[in-house]
Amino acid sequence: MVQALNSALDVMLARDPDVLIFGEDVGYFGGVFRVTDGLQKKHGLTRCFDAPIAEGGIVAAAIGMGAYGLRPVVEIQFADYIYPAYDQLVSEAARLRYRSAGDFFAPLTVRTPYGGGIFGGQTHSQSPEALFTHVAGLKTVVPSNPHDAKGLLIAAIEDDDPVMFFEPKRLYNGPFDGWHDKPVEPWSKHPASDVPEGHYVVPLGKAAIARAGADVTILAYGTMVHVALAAAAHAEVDAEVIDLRTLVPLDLESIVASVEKTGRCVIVHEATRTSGFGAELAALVQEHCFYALEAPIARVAGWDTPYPHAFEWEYFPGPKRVADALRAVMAA
Amino acid sequence: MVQALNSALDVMLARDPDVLIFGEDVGYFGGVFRVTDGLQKKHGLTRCFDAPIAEGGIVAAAIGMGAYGLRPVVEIQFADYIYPAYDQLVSEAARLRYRSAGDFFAPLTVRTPYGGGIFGGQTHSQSPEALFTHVAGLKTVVPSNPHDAKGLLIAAIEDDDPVMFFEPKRLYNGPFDGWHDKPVEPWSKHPASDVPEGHYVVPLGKAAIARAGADVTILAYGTMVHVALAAAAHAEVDAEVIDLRTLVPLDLESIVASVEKTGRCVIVHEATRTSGFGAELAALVQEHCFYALEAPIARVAGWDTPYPHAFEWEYFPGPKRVADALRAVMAA
Amino acid sequence: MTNATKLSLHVPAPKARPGDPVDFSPLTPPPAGALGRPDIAVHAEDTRDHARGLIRVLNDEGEAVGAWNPRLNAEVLREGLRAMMLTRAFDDRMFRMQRQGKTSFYMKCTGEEAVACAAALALPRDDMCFPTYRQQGMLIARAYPLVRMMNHIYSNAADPNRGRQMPVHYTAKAYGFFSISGNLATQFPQAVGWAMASAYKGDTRIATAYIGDGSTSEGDFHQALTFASVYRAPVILNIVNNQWAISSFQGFAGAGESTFAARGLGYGLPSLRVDGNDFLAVFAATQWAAERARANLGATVIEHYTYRAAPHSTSDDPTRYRPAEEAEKWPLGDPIERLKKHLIARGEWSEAKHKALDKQVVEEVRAAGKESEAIGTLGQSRPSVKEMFEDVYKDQPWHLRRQRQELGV
Amino acid sequence: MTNATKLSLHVPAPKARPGDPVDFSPLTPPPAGALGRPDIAVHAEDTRDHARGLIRVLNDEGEAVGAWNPRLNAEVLREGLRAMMLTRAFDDRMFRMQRQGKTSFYMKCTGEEAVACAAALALPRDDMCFPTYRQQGMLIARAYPLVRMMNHIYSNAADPNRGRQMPVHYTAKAYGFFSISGNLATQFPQAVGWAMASAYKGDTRIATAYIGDGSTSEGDFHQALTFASVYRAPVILNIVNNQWAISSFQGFAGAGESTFAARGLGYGLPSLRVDGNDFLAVFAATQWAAERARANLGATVIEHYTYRAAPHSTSDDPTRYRPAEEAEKWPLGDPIERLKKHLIARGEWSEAKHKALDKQVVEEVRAAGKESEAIGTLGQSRPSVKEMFEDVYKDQPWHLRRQRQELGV
Ligand SMILES: Cc1ncc(C[n+]2csc(CCOP(=O)(O)OP(=O)(O)O)c2C)c(N)n1
Ligand SMILES: Cc1ncc(C[n+]2csc(CCOP(=O)(O)OP(=O)(O)O)c2C)c(N)n1
Ligand SMILES: [Mg+2]
Ligand SMILES: [Mg+2]
Repeated sequence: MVQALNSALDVMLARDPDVLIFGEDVGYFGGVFRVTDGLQKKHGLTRCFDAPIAEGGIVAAAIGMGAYGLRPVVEIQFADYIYPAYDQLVSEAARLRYRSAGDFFAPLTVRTPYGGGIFGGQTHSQSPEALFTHVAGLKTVVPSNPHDAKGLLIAAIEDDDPVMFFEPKRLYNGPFDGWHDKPVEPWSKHPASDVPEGHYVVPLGKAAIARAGADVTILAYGTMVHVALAAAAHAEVDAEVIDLRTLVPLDLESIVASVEKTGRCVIVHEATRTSGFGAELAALVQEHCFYALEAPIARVAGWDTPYPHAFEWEYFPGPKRVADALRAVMAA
Repeated sequence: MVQALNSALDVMLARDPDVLIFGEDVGYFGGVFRVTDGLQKKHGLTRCFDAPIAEGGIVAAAIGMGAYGLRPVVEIQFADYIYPAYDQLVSEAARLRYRSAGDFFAPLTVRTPYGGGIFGGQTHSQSPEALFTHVAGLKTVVPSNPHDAKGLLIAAIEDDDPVMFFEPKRLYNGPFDGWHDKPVEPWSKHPASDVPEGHYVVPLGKAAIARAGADVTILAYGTMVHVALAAAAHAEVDAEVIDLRTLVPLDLESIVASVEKTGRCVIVHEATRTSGFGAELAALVQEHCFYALEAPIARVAGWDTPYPHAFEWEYFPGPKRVADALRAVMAA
Repeated sequence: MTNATKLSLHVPAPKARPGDPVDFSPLTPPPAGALGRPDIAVHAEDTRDHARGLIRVLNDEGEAVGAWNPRLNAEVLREGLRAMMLTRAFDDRMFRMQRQGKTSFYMKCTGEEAVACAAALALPRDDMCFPTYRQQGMLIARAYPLVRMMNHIYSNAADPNRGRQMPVHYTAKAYGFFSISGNLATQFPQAVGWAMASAYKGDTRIATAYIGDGSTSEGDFHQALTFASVYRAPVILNIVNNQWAISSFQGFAGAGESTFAARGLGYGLPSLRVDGNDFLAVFAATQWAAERARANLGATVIEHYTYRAAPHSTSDDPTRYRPAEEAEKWPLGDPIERLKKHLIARGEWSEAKHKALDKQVVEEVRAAGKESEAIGTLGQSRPSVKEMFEDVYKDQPWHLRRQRQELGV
Repeated sequence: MTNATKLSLHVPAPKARPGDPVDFSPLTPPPAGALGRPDIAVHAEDTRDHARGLIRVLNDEGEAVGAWNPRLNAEVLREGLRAMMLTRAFDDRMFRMQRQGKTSFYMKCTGEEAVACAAALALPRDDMCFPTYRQQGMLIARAYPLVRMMNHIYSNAADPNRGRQMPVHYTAKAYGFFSISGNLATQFPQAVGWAMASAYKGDTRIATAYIGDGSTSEGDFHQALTFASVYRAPVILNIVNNQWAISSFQGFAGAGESTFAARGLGYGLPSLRVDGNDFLAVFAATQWAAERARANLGATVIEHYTYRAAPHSTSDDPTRYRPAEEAEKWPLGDPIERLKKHLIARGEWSEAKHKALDKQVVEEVRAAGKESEAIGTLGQSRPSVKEMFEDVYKDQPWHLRRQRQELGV
């Protein structure tokens, strides 16, 4: 996935002189997760460069650049460190077009690795996506595989609205399905690791069916798509797994079609449960599929605690917990 | 309500030398909404004082003071300006006790006026409470009347956890029910304006039944409690109106008891709809009351746009919109 | 630690509160013309005196003196005078209109007109200014239609902001005027980003940003200076020190022990402190900073030392927290009076002409007012309610379309 | 704007990247003892030379010279030497343990030991330090049990943090050591708040805060200095300039055109720049700043000029972005070697004693290691899983109780 993201950036730097990249350690070094590796060397010092450790300043500068006419792509080193930029994102990036009636807008893309599973403890594991889905004016994207990651990132950069692009860091180097004590598979063995060269787009706002099924719908995104698949296999349930890909704007149509068909729904995310994006999904599903539902919608999520270092795998909503929920929903 | 809040602060300054108040313009001037009026004069320059315009610094200083052993109460002038303090609240105040295993904690109270209806446009009208309910470690409180405001604020100050205290600014001077073209009633005519002198507590985590009813449950907080009551009257529906008072920790028991009884539920808030706290409420209600529900849970909320100056009353989820939802839910 | 001093918390307080006598004597302004005008390639450290002193061009006699005299022709000065007078007349009318209930809110810049008007004339309008709500003078100096400003203030059917913003949050890209944010200080680092973009593209345009004294305390201020320093951004970073932030005097922004301009030195940014009520000084400093920026020498910090003679906004009553007579006693005088005196001293103006111009600008504002009010004041007319759902995104997503339908518009 | 200069974006770069020759000659350190020691009531402006120069006590011969010589007795110096050596030994072992998979993460402070160890001995432990992850020397100098540090690093059953934090995020209230945050810079303004609280209560205790060079770019840095200035908070604001922030050299924090210490002057805060590898200089500067704070004179900014000889963390490989030989060529030398030389020059130490001590500290660390590893390394033992749900709030609310039950613990 790292290579796919790198390729998306490479393609866009080559295609569009108005695209530039900056962030902490992304320049000479190529980023702590190596996503921008080689880009400074290839495209030049002013196309991909380091920034002061000031997430608010990074986003603010990107807004100014966007207002000038550029398409800045910034990296926030960990999603856990996005909060100092929260004001610039919520009050400024999200509202500029609206408040100026289109006189100004800022088409920035904010890339940031999120999620746990790397022993990062509470400050290198968070999934703050719901804090952005509540904000009108922002789009929120979460890829789950290399193919989508590249196509969605290109779509995000070309989009004229500010896009929050959450990269599941646990998927950077392989399709992790939550069985943490099994050996890690590399992406190369996964079909979605087939990443076309050059420019292509996976459109924002369109979900994908990661697995077709008849009995229950699982709504997931990012790392949890793989966990959902593993859980369905583990529970031996014929689940339809929907990979949302974009949270805002949401592909509600695909969700409703699936739940109308299955009559059951399990929602999975790694973020803390209360007021997580799963709440919005549950609210929407009951609103739109009330008469089709045969069981309460279940949410499997991170607990309402910080992400603890030593209890990472008890915190992580792994395949066993998801499988339990599937069984419970099927039994209801 | 302003006087009730002022009285809570006055009582606590007098009772506890470790309570102090600071924030923008709260000192000599007494705050832009007059909530701290007279407190500096009465209790002294170091008990209630002005702060630099730096919401992050204000909260950070309060955390440090809390760690020392004080009980700081800070004011963020408008909830719209809380985002510069978001990192200090989310990453620091909320986590200090957890990360230090109780070695340190910061019992601060953050007071902030929220909500629209005063022609404040997008930067003086927001309801960001859901952005805090997603954060483990914070408590979130929203009073709806003077009696509760005083008792809850005292409870918040005495609480050993950080508490977000959202004050519905449209209720500061009267029980506004959303009929914006009718004359404004003063609090003095309202039963809940009877505020005892001295110290008393309304416990955190306990909802109140604002109106008992049989046909449908309305979940609301802050200004929307009054709107819900007006809407029920307008729609001539025998609604049970639950005033949540505390969003986290939530009084789920009262909610479930009511919905189990009525079989119908309408949720009302002023915040933008997507990922608002209504989503969490809807998710919980369908989870816990699935088999009792006779209709989809409806949400009436602010639209997914910024709060616009000229369309304030089209944005505001007023009694007509709530009444429509009540009728729809009753008809379903 | 036996017998140690008991610590005590210092809470700053202004010299005078309502009822106290006003005494500005410790602020006796330094003489005009005293400070040199350094080369634009100056090292930050060598602007130390400029950051702690006060650059002044107009002396008490109304003469322009010293190295900072921008030697402007009378035409430009009269244009500046007119812009300041028009701004004041505009402010007066709109303040009254708010009092009459014709709009919800207004903010004046009385006493601070030189800060915005001089900069507006010193810079071409293809540079981009990132203003606060107190730089309306910039739009007016550049002949932005008053009617359009009013249409915005009234949120009427012709409001360029489509009824979405509170009054005084103008946006005017074609006039080099960035959309004003209600969130203090956020524009400061954005301006640096705009300037970085211009440099990145090999452009020649620069950015200029404004922030109030109180707002310098926000983290955004620091991030702006840091980025400006690191990337040598072609930007002018203006701090408008009008002594007050609503009810909080500048001591709560840390002005007690230093100057705001001096902050810039620590970032290696040449920094100037300017008599903000001296049109010529503001013009000259802006020109100097713009030259630096355009020569790829990077950013300059300018503190404009002035006084907020007006209430903070129509929601404010300053007599509750400061002596009413402070404004009159302000030692740097009134920017309009000072420029008028200078023009008269140069033989380029007269009391009679001034009076006539005063009448003319009031009339101009009144005419614009009538035109705008004919379209409608707040609540009388407004853009289509549909506009509430537009421009949230470039294209309206399905959920907003559905919400619009739900509202029935 | 015809024929105007085309702007260009300046992106700073360090002098040398891997493969380039290392040349620190422009950094030739000023002689020890050159700067005066001002009265603690000094005005910020009069510390200008201290903020731009470098306070040094130990000269090349190992003698303590000049006004800043703290004239410490040999006992204290040997204690400091031991603390630094023990810190280094501790770092070495824990780094190795991480490499052996016994924990997930570790961070060394090699080359920077004087910064924390000198301060730990210069201040009583009832003052409160708000550290970063690179002040482990402070705990070690105050004889915090190494076993307990290790238990935390291993997240084992005896972890004082209850398995909740990544390694090196110590908390030790009883040792005047605030809970370390993984979020950079947040502790800086918190320390100011703690100091304000102490002043508010008429206490005599002061606060001390640490921040890295890179982290000074955060808004929190500025807010800390602003609050410290406004309220004259009794706090020492330490900037540890170790030249690097992961792969970013200090130029990305704006160090190119000024010093970090000089930032303080703009806030009216007396500011010192100190040879951070000179134990005596760090001690003396800390003492001076503490005296000021305790005398109600407010905050001091201290920049500790040093070099991060180690990788940023166990996740980092500095040879990818800087020449490997930079550390050896660092002109301010090694803090342990320099203090050793001084003690020997004073006749208070010897090579033999040093060797013995070296062995002793390694042994001490090894013994602690064995003890801690017996309790368990990462994954071998850990606190009860119940602990995941504790301390989120003081009392566990119903929803966490239910979640705990759902997990079955
Ligand atoms: C982030 C933020 N915090 C608080 C406010 C509320 N507020 C509006 S204006 C103001 C005072 C600003 O003072 P200053 O920066 O000196 O500008 P001036 O009004 O004097 O021009 C405050 C506190 C705001 N708009 N934004
Ligand atoms: C708010 C925030 N942003 C980014 C990071 C990631 N990060 C961890 S350490 C570090 C470098 C810090 O450098 P510096 O402040 O110089 O301290 P040093 O490591 O050199 O001691 C970064 C960017 C973080 N922990 N917190
Ligand atoms: Mg001001
Ligand atoms: Mg560093």
